[in-house]
Parts: sequence; structure tokens; C-alpha cells
Amino acid sequence: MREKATTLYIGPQHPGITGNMMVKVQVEGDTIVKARTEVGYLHRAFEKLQESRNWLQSFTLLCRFCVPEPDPVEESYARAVELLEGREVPERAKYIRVLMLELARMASYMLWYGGQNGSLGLYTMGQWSVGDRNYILDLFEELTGGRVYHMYIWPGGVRRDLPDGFADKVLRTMDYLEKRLKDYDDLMFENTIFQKRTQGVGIISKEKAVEWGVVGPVLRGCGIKSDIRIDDPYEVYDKLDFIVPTQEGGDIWARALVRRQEIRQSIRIIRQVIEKMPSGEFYNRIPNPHKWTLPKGDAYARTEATRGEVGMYIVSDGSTHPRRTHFRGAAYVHGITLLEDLLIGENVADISAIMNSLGTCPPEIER
Amino acid sequence: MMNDKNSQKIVDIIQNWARKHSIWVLAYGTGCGAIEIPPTMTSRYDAERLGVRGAATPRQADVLLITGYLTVKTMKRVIRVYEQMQDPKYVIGFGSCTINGGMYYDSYNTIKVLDKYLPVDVYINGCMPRPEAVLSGFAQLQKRIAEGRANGAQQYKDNLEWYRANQKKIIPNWIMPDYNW
Amino acid sequence: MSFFDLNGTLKPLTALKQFGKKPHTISYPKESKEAADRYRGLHFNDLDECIGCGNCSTICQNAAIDMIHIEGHDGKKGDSGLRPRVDNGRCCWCALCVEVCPTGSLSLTKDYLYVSEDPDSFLWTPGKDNPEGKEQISFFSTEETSLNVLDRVPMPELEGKERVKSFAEVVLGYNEAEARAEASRCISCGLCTEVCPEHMHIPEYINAIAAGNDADAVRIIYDNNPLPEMCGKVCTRRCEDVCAIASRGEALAIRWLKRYATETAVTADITREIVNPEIREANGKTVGIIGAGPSGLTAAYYLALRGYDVTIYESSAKAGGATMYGIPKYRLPIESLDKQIDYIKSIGVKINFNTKVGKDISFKEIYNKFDAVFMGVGFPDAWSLGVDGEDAKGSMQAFRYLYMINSGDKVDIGDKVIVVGGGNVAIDAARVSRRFGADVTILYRRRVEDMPADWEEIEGAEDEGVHIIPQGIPIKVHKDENGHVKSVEYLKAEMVPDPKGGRPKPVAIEGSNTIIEATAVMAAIGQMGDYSFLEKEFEDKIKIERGRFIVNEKQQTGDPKVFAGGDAVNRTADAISAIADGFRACKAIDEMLSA
Amino acid sequence: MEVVLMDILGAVVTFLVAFVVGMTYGGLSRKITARVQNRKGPPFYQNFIDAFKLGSKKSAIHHGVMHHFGPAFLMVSSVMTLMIVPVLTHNQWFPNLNFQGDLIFLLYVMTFGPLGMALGAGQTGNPNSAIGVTRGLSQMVGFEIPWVLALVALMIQYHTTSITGLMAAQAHSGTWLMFSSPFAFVAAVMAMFGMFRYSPFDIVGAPTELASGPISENGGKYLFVMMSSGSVFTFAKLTLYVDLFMGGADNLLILLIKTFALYLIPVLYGVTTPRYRTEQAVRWFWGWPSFFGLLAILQAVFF
Amino acid sequence: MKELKESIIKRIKANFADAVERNDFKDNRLDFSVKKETIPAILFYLKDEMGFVHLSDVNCVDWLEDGELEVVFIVWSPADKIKVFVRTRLDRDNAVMDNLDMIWRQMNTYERELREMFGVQFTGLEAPEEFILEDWQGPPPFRRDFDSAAYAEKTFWHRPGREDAQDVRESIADRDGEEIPDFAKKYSR
Repeated sequence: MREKATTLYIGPQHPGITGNMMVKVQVEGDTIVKARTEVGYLHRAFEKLQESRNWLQSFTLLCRFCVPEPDPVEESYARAVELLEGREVPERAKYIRVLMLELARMASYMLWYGGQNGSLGLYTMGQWSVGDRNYILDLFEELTGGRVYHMYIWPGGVRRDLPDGFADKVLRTMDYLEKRLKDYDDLMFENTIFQKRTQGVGIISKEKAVEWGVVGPVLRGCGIKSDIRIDDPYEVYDKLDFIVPTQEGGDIWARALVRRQEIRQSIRIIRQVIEKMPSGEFYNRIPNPHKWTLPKGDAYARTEATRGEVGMYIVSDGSTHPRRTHFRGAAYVHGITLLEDLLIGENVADISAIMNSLGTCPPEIER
Repeated sequence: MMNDKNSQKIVDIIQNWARKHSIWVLAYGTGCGAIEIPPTMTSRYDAERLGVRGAATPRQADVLLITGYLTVKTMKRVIRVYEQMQDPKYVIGFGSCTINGGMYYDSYNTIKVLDKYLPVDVYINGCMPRPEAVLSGFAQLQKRIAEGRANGAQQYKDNLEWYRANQKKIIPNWIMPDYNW
Repeated sequence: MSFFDLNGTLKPLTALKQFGKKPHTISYPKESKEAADRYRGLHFNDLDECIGCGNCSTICQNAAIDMIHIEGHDGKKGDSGLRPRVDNGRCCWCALCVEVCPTGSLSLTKDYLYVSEDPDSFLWTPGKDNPEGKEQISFFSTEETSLNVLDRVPMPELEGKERVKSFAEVVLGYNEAEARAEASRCISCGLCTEVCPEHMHIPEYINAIAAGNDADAVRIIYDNNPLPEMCGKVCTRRCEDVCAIASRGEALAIRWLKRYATETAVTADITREIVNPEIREANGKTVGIIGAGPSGLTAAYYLALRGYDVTIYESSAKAGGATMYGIPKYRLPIESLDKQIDYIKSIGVKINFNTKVGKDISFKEIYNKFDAVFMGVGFPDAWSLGVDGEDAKGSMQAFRYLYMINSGDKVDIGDKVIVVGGGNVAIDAARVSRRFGADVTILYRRRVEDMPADWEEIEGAEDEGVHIIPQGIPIKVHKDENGHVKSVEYLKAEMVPDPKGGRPKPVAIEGSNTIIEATAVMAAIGQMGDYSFLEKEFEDKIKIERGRFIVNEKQQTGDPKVFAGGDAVNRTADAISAIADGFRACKAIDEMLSA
Repeated sequence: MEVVLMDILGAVVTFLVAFVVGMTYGGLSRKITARVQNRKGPPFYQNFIDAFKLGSKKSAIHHGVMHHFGPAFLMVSSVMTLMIVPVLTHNQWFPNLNFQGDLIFLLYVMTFGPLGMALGAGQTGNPNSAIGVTRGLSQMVGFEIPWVLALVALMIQYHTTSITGLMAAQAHSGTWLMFSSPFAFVAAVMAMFGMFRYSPFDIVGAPTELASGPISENGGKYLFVMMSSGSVFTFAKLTLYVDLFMGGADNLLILLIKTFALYLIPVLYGVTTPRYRTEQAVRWFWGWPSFFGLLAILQAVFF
Repeated sequence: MKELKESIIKRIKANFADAVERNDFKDNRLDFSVKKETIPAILFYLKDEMGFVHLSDVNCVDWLEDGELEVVFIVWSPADKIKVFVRTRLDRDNAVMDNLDMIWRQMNTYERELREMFGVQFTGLEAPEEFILEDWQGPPPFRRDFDSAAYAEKTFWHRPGREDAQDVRESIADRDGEEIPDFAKKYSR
């Protein structure tokens, strides 16, 4: 006999949801038979607002697209504008940008450590990693003047040069975090219950991953090696030595392992960047922002964020304001169609874990 | 023998002291400000020292944090959530967006002035307010509670019609239960 | 997964070792971590340094910054008197306002705490509300990081050696790309418009140029200046002194941009076509104007546009007054001036050349003939040096010299010229003399930096090989046996500070007599008016004091029908002031006659 | 008559002590958890403030009469457990209503609360509560097996169905039951994880899944009652374990030391583990703990 | 890279006669404009035959002056490391396209957004009517003729207290008596 399905509203006010969105699930017993995501709770119409702000003013909106990791968005915009305008970026700025992006990647993964484990009930991990994340945020604060909203990577380079002694501080923080990552491993990856909760849950097959437009660590967790830093290299990633980890399985566990390795690769990249950092200019100055026009045309630049490919598409009609900008977030493909499909047949207890493992970031979906 | 008024006063003081030191925050990240809540709650700043901890459902929560902008769609849920909370309840407005629209002042989808729709106890400056500022906000709220001025729920009840009219102006399709709790 | 994962059960328990470790917690508010050196906290504004340009308000994408009037800052030239007030209910602390602040007065501080129960208390006037913020400044802009473009697009010029060969124009003018680049530096604050005597619509036409719309720029310029090309070449451009960008970098080349815009209208006909002015129907009233200088032409042009029948009486053969005869042609080519005069004529202004009032026609006749009279008579005469031997041959007034050269006459100056004075006329005379192959020395009482001439002119003169002897006071002109200038004797001077705080005075050093050889001496120490044309009967009404007409703010003399302007009225004695006088007089005449 | 009065007074004292100790233990567990998590944590008396605040909430809505059953049944269940469990031996301030067969009765009483909770949660209409309750009941079915097995082993071994009987047996033999019947002790402790609903068995009220599950619709005074009953229940359970396996206690201090030592086990383990899903939890309880329970029975029967 | 680009252009041109290419980009990018009827076919072809398996982005540009909406698809080939822009123009008043979510599943989301924000209708799209907005009554908000600021001004309150703000340009003009002609005002800031 068919059980009567109960409708559960996971969100928008729900501790287990990643951000402000809703998943409406129908459950039979503990098994989900239908899922529907509802977004729009965070829609601020950035793209519309940017049309009434000039090319520089638009830049300040960017970091609000995805709050946990705003830098790839800034990076995408900056590179799209540079591409369209043909503006050169000084070598030092490129290195600083990579430093920023990797620090942001680490910060975002630290938050993910907390979120993923929080969704499974291991709150200690969250307390540790989110607490330790502050050390990275301190670096951001020192470099950019802001903890969360950096507004640092902008067209033409970066806003300020590295302060004195910053490199040492970065290295010291990296040493500390590397030590802490071992603790994290003991608590989390070695933990048999964590393994039991994540293995075999939320499986995405290789074929499906391609078909459904999966990107980033989720795709790499399906065993497909795909990383924009390697495939379509930007800034100075082609001069740096790092590996792109992949993992077979396509479940939460595989994705977690990919992230575990990536955060270590980030440390490796940051060390290289600090070592190779050239001296020189950090900023190729833009003209007076009030009268800064971009040539007619369009450009699309994309960046590998922790959630996958984020891209910025800009259209200029030759005026001081963008004709249209469009932000392509990774969560856009993960958070709706994929999530809806993935949840079917899963246990209702795993909704939050699956969402976290996909890196769903609602502000990125709705903008 | 003390008269009723005086004893009521003393009870109030004791109750307010307890309320002040036990602030349960509803886990609802309505906007981007939610990003500074985890650092505030976790080991670096550890808001639990001050008796601030998360509450999973509105029934158990004391404080509704409006972490930044509110879209019209969220507004509807926030009103619902606020009305489900138990008296006394407090609202903290986080950052610029709650005060005068912030950087979304010309967006068609976000509200600009929060206190038109909900009674707000404390506003925190910033975009986003960093954890220290958040904690200061809580401290200010504690002060307000201790002084017995944090009566937002009563204010809301008294001026329900005004609030309702404002809310209904921006929410065209009002299918919500009435405020009866 | 094994049947019983012992490792996986016990390994996590190692986390318990953290129990004995020191907590990471910062017990805020008991202890707190100081914000970073670059933290973007609340704003601070140095109210005295701020010039109220409002650029912060313009760049703010959140419309968070209002410019308001605050007590104690009433505004002066180069300061709008407004100061920014930040709405912290809008601000996102992006610090773009800091990056674009031309003076660097606006910055962000380490202080970020502001918690209030009153939502209306988030309006924040930086500097006024947090005077203590000065010690906490953390995020500020420097010249390196400023988003203002501080460097001017260099103006192409002829080489110094090339220049002295001919009277070709020295300044070549911007090409289109250069003009757009230069115009796009403007932040459109409009501080410049206040110091411009004529209050030209500077931000508007610069923005039109920046937007690539030169025709609009020309129209805007002609709105209140009928001789813009002249101004674009030789204006004293006080606007550039107060340019907001100039507080840190080089001022916008406002003059050159005006020049660029007006030069896009190549001929008078094209100018007419572009400006396409609205000419009102003739109203039958007539206005007589004495002197076709800038003030007279301005009054004439705008009166003609308003439907008046305007006649100008000019003593010389060409219109333009001092701009025609006082300015060398390498600065203001005659074609350029002709073009503008032609355009003014095409509007319907009649000019009677070679008609000197007082000689060819009496002032009384003009007075009676017209409904209103405007006098833009200028300063036709010059001061003499007042030293011994000044009557020698080869000793002359620089002003007269320029007049003669510009009229096409030849003047014998020999090969060693000494120019006495430090104003534009002195430099012009010196540079003109250089073009005739003479060795030129400028003798000036004060230091070079005290020279009233434009610094560009001084530099240009030096480039062309003009020697400047500062702090030299001529005391005697020696004559040779033919009565010709042989040499000039001067005393060296030292600068004595003025006890009252004015500018230092040169005081001659006794016994420091020096003699330099010369074949010609030119005095360029000032001009004066010639009011002999005024009949006695007008003396009561049209008052003259210290060599200038007394007028009210409408340029009206004691006789309500008679207006005056230009050098003969104002002390600044430059073309743009004259134009302003003419424009004001035009409005006043229009007001009077249409009443 | 006097005796009855004294008993009633004693019962009140027992309740108060249980409340205070339970609350303090809760606070200490928060403190300990905080320290493991690298932070300072709230003061140990934080739970009292929280409880008092909840009690002083001005409004507390309910969804019908049945809603009251949740908190009420919980409280009744806790108090009854407390009353049955002997707190201190030979102390008139802590009387207990022990009787022959109270151990079996206890098994029922302890399930009484969750069942009442189920009634209350059903009334609220919140699906989260409903699912939480079903999970709670499933999990209870899980941990009841080793728990019952352990108790049955004890009963068989010592031929008594009363707690005092077991305590007397320990006093008689001079060794604690945790040493003489180690398998029963292990099985019972493992079941205790489930009883306390600390990680990894906190799926019942998992905030990230069910928004605190059965109690999600309870605020204010209801939550206050639940919280107090939880504290009392904690104390009662710990005392029961001490009585059963650690020889009981003669005075309060020893009782506190023994109970706290026992209490630390689930708390510390809980800090380091995520939670099991319901079916995983049930499977876990039916695995090793039940195995130990069976061993205990074998030991009781054959040795 | 150059040969690769040319071979791609050749193949596309051979199969789709109406494709107009642009090949003046320095980076690994190609651009094709096609008629809207060709869109499903060319996307299928790119994905199945040429290895452009990854859909990077779909979005829409409102060319109000031309009365057209431009829909742009950006696809990426992981094998060839090249991205191709495919664009088509729709009539603004009758913006209808074929549903494409059988090619890439995530197109479904993009189509929902374009439908809601630009009013582009996809025939055969199966999805709930509302996506991001709730009870929206105005025109599709991302179209350029929708004025967000005016709507916000009309619908929401702004906090009063800032009325004493002055415009720098105007206050200076007031002080010195300058009269800015109307036609020039558009160049004021």
C-alpha cells in the first residue's frame, strides 16, 4: 500500500538550509518522493541595478552576489571588463589576485567544513573551522580593509598594494591552518559516523554530471577532471604548480574528499604565490570613473570558485553604464534542477547534507 | 507587606535580568548579513558567553535578526515568523539595508525602511556589521531589556493596524492567518 | 568499512585534547582586537581641507552622500561651502568616495561601532560628528591610488627654436582624442564657474566634449560668451586655479578644451550653423557701443540676439580691442579673431571702423542718437617708466610696440631689447622681440614667482631664450651720442617681508648698480585710460575715479542711459572680465529698455 | 500522617535537588563542549537563566488541549522515574517509592514521556514535530532492546525485580555490578547514549533537519516545563545507573561524583560525533549493544 | 587555435547557412549569430557533434532601441578549450522561442528566469509559473523600459530627514547668479 505523502517545507526559516531558500519535499516515511526548490527570497535585481550604475559603481555590488566567497565574482567582473576594454593588468596585480582568490577559496571551504558538519550534527567541527576562518578574514581585513566584503579586485588590478610584512603573516597563518587541518581530519574524515552518513548519499553519476551541467568540486567528485584554472587558465595559474584532485563515487563523501584535498592545494598555491610575487605596479589606473566608457561589445569571463564555475557576462553599448550584466553562478545549476532531482529517493535527514555538499548558495541563484 | 505595584516591579527586574542574559536568536539568515553570524557564534567571538544562542524555530526564539535587506518575498515570511514568536520578542536590524535601503535603495524588490513593517529595537551600523558590532548590538539590546524598554511586541500589537496596512501595501497577495497569538 | 571501525571511533576522540587548550575566544567587549590598519570604518572628513566639490556624493552608487550646509563653512571661491553627510542607512563602506576625493580630505577610520535604537540617528556628517576620527584614519587615498586623473594631457606646442622663427601659433591645440581624454578628467563639480567672471557653463561644455558632442559644447559655450575662441587661447583662466583636481594634480585644461570645442566650428558660417542662435524679432530699439573690444562685442552680440539694433564705433581698423592689438599673433592668430567677429557681424551687429569718438563723432551725438550707450573703451595708453633718459630713441611702451606690430607696422628695436615689467604684456613684448631676432632680457622688480604673467607664458619665454633678471629696479636709461638707447642701469633689490603679512616688497640695495647694454627699452608696467572724448556736461553724471568709470552692479554709470565695462571699469583687466561686463550690461540694458 | 507529610516534603526536596543538579549538569556540559570547541562557553548556570527566561515569557500559545500533553507527560514521566529511583540510601530527605517489580514498572514509565510527546506533537500540526516523534519512537525501540536485555540480565542474575534489591546485592557482595556484570553495564551505557539523545543519537530534535523536532512548536512555559523535566529526567537516569551499576551512594557528594562521571561519557562522546540517521541508529543499537545485552543474559544464565 | 577556430566556423557554416560568424577575438572565443529557428539545431549540433558539452551561460539583452531581445548562449568545449557564443534576436513584442531544456537539463532554470525577467516565452517549457518573484504585477522587470528606481520610490518608503541636501552645481550657480540653459543641463551631473 502506498503511504500517504507528507509535505515538508525545509525553509526558508530553517537551520538546515544553506541561506535563505526553500525546499518543499514530499516524504513517504523518511524517503523523499518529490522535491521542489523555491528561490527568490534574496532577489535584489543586481543586474538591473548595475544598469543604473556606471562601470566602477557596479563593481561595489559584486561581492554581494555570493557572500561566502565574493572574490571570484569580483575577479570575473574585473577580467570581463579588462577583456572588453583591452586593459593590461600588471604582473604583481595578477599574483595578488591569485593570492586573494586562494585565500577566499580557503575561507569558503572553512565555512563549508562548518556547514557540512553542522548539517550532520558535528557542531565541534563548525566551531573550529569557522573560528579558524577568522584568521583568514583577519588577513583580508589587513589587505583590503574589509572582513567579508573586500571590494579589492577591480578592473585594472587591485586596489591597494600588500602591506608591509603581509607575506610573513600569510605564511604563518598557512602553517597554523595546515596543522589544524590534521585535527579536522581526525575529527571528521576519520570519523566512522561521518563516513557512514556521507558514503552512498546523493550520488551523481558521471553521465548525469555532464548532462546536468555540474561544475566545480561536485564534478570533480564524480571523477571528471575539470577546473577552469587548468582548462581556461587566467591570471597566473598556468605558472603555478598544483594538482586538481578528483574522486570517484559522486557522493557526498567523494565531494568532501575533493574539497579536503583542494584546501591543501590552496595552501600550496599561496606559498608559491608568496614566493614568486614580483615587484612593481599593482594597478593600471582606470580613467575618471564618471566618464569611463567601455567599447561596444560583450565579454564573458569565468573563474573557478569553490562552488564551481562563476562567470560574468557584460554587454556595453559604448556608454558609461553597463548595458547588461549577467552573473552565472555555479549554484544556479546545482541549486535547482540538480538538487530537485538528487533529493528524490534520499532520506529526509540528508537534505541539508546534500545541499551543503553541492555548495548551494541562494544569493547566487537569485542575485 | 509590599503592594502589588512594587512587587510587580521587582519581578520585572528579575525577569528582565533573565531575559537579558538569555537571548535566543532565531536561525534565519534573511540576507547577506547572515555571513557574520557564524563567526559571532563560533569560537572566535563565542556569543554564547553572553547567553546568546541559536534557536531553531520561532516559537523558542526571542530575537529576530533581520540580517540586511529584506525582499518582498522574504518580508512575507518574516512577518509570519515574527508573529509566531512569543512575547517578549525583539528585532535587531542589521546594517544599512534595514535603516534606509542600503545599497539596494533603488531595487524594486527590497524594502527600505524596516521599522515601517516591524518594531525594531536596535539597529547596528555596518555593511556588514562585523562580529564586534553584532555583539555590541546585543549589548545594546540587553541594556534596553534591562531598562524595560524593549516592548516591541506590545507596540506591534497596539499599532497592528498601521503595521498591517504598511505590510499589505507591499505584499499584494495576503494569504496569511491573522495575528492571534 | 570494516565490521567494527575502531580507528574511526577512537580517532575523533582525539578532539578532546582541545579541552585543556586555551580557548580562541576574544572576550569582547572586555577585550577586543584592534581593527586593521586599512579598515574601512566610519567616515571622517577634514572639514577645512574639504572644498565641497561633491564628487563623493556623485560617485556614491547608493545615493548615501548628501551635500549639506554646515555652520562655519560658508563657502568662498573654490569652496562650495557644502560638506558631505553620509547616510549610514545607505552606505556600504566601499570607500569609492575616498578614492575619488580630489583633496584627500575624506577618509575612513578604524572606528566602526555605531549601535542605536533610533533609526533616524544614522545620518552622519563626517568630521563634524566625529572630530576625534582624525587620529583613527585608516583607509585613505594617496596620489598613487586616487581615482582622479591627476596628470593633464600635455598640450602639443612648437619647439622653442621653431617658435622664434615666425608668428605661427605656438600652441597647436588638442586633437580629438586628446580633448576627449582631457575632458574626461573633469569631475563636473562646477567650482570653476564661480570664479569665472562670466560664469561660463564649464562642467556642461566639458561634459559635452567628453561625451563626444562637440556641437553641443559649442552651443553651451556661446550661451554667454561670444568670443570663446579668443578666450580659449588667451584667457587668464582663473577657473583653473580653483579646479578641484588641482588640489592634488594638474588642473583641468579648461581653456584648451574651450579652444578645442570652438575650433571644431571652423568658419563663421559653420559657427552660425552649429550655434543656431535664437534671434528675436527686431524691437526697434537702438544701442550704441563705443569700442569693439571684448566687452563691447559681447554687449553687442547679446543685444542683437535680443532684437536690438546695435552699432559699434571703433577707432581702429579692426575689431577686437586689446585682444586684437595687445596680444601677439602667435598667441591669437588674426584669422581666429576675424572668424569670431564675422560671426558676431552675421547676427546683425554693425561696426563702424576707424571712427574715433571725440574726433570723428562726438559722444553727445551718440548719446542722443541711441536709446542706450555702452562704453567699452579700454585702456589705450600706457604708464611710462619715470626714469632718467626715458626720452631716448628706442625707448618705448611695450603696449604701443605690440599695437604697432599687430597693426602690421615695422619697429626698429635693434638686437638687444630690455623689457621692464613682469606682466603678460612684458612677456608678450619680449617674445615678439625674440621673433625679430633680438636678444631679450626682462627686468622685473620682484622674484620670478611673483610675476603676474601666466606661468605658461613665462616658461614659453624662457624656452624661447628670453633672459629674466628678477629683483632689478631700473634707475636710468643711458643714451649714446645719437640720443639712442645705449644701456640700462638698474639696482638689485632684496625682498623685504611685509610686516602686515602682505606680499614682500622689493627694496633696492644701495650701490648694487649694474649696467646692461641695450638697443631698445620697453616699459610694460601698466596701462591707463583716455577719457578725453567725454564732454564736460557728462562729467557730473559719469564719474571717473582712479582712472576708471564708477558703475553699479549692472554696469550702469551715473547716467542711467550710459553703461560701461571692460578695462575702463574693472580692475582685473582681462578679456573674460570684460566679456562679463558686456554681458551684464546687455542684460541691464535689455531690462531697462524693455521695461 | 506525619510520615506522609515528611514523605511529601522529601519528594519536593528530591525534585528540587534533581532539578538543580540536572540543570547544572546541563550547564556544565555546555561549558565542557565549549572548551572542546576552543571557546569559553556560557557560565555553568546559564541553563537556569534560560529556564527562568522561558518561564517568564509573557505568552505561550498552544494548539489545543492535546498540546499540553507533551510537556505534561514528560514531566509526569520524569517525576515518576525520579520517585521510583532511590537517590540516597538511608536518607529520609530522599524517600523513594520503591517496591518489588519497580524495575519493570520503570521501563514503562520511561517510555511514557515520549508517548505523551507524540500526542502533543500530533496536535501541533507541525510535520517536523510529527516526524521527530516518529524518529524518537523508532530510536526508543532501538535502545530499549539493549536496555531491556541488560536489565533482564540483572534481574535473572540477582533474582530480583527491584532496584533496592539490586543495590542490596551490590552492598552484599561488595563489588559494583559494573564489574560483576560488565556486559550488562556496557549494554546499558550504550543504551544510555540513546536515552540522553546526545550526539550521535540526537536525530530526534536535529535542528538542521527538523528544526528541533518534537519541541518545535513549544515555546515559553511549555519549553520551560520540558527543559525542567529533561533536567530531572537526566538526574533520575543517572542516579538509576549509579544505583544499578555503581552501588548507589550514601551521601550527595559521592552521588554527584558518580553521576557526573557517568554523565561525561555521552557528553564527551557526543562532542566528537555527527549524528546517525534513524535507521542507522536503530541498527547500531541492535548491533553491538544488543550483542552485549545478550552476552549479559548468557552470563546471568550460565554463570 | 586559429586553425581550430576556422575549422569550427567551416563546419558550422556548412551545416547552418544562416550563421553569421565573428572571429576577431584574441582569446579562445567564437561568435555566431543565427535565426531563432536555428537555435535548437545548432545547439544540438554543437553539443552532440562537436563536443561543446558544457553550457556556460544563457542570458538575454534588451535592445530597446531596436525593439529586439537578444538571447545569448555560451557553450564550452572541454576538449578543444574553446567557447562559442551563439546569439539570436527575438522580436520584443513577440518574444517566443522553442524550449531547449532537453539539450541541457539546467536550461530549464535559465528559461524560467528569462520568462520571468524578460518575458521571453519558451513553447513547451514545463515549470511553475513563478520563479523568483512572487505575485509580481508589473512588466518583466529586467526589460529596460521598467524603471526600478521609480518603482521603488512609488512602492517603498525612504526614510525622511535628508531633504536639506543641496546640489553642489546648483548651489554654486545660485550663489553667483549663473543661469544654466536648459539644453545644457543634461550635461550637468
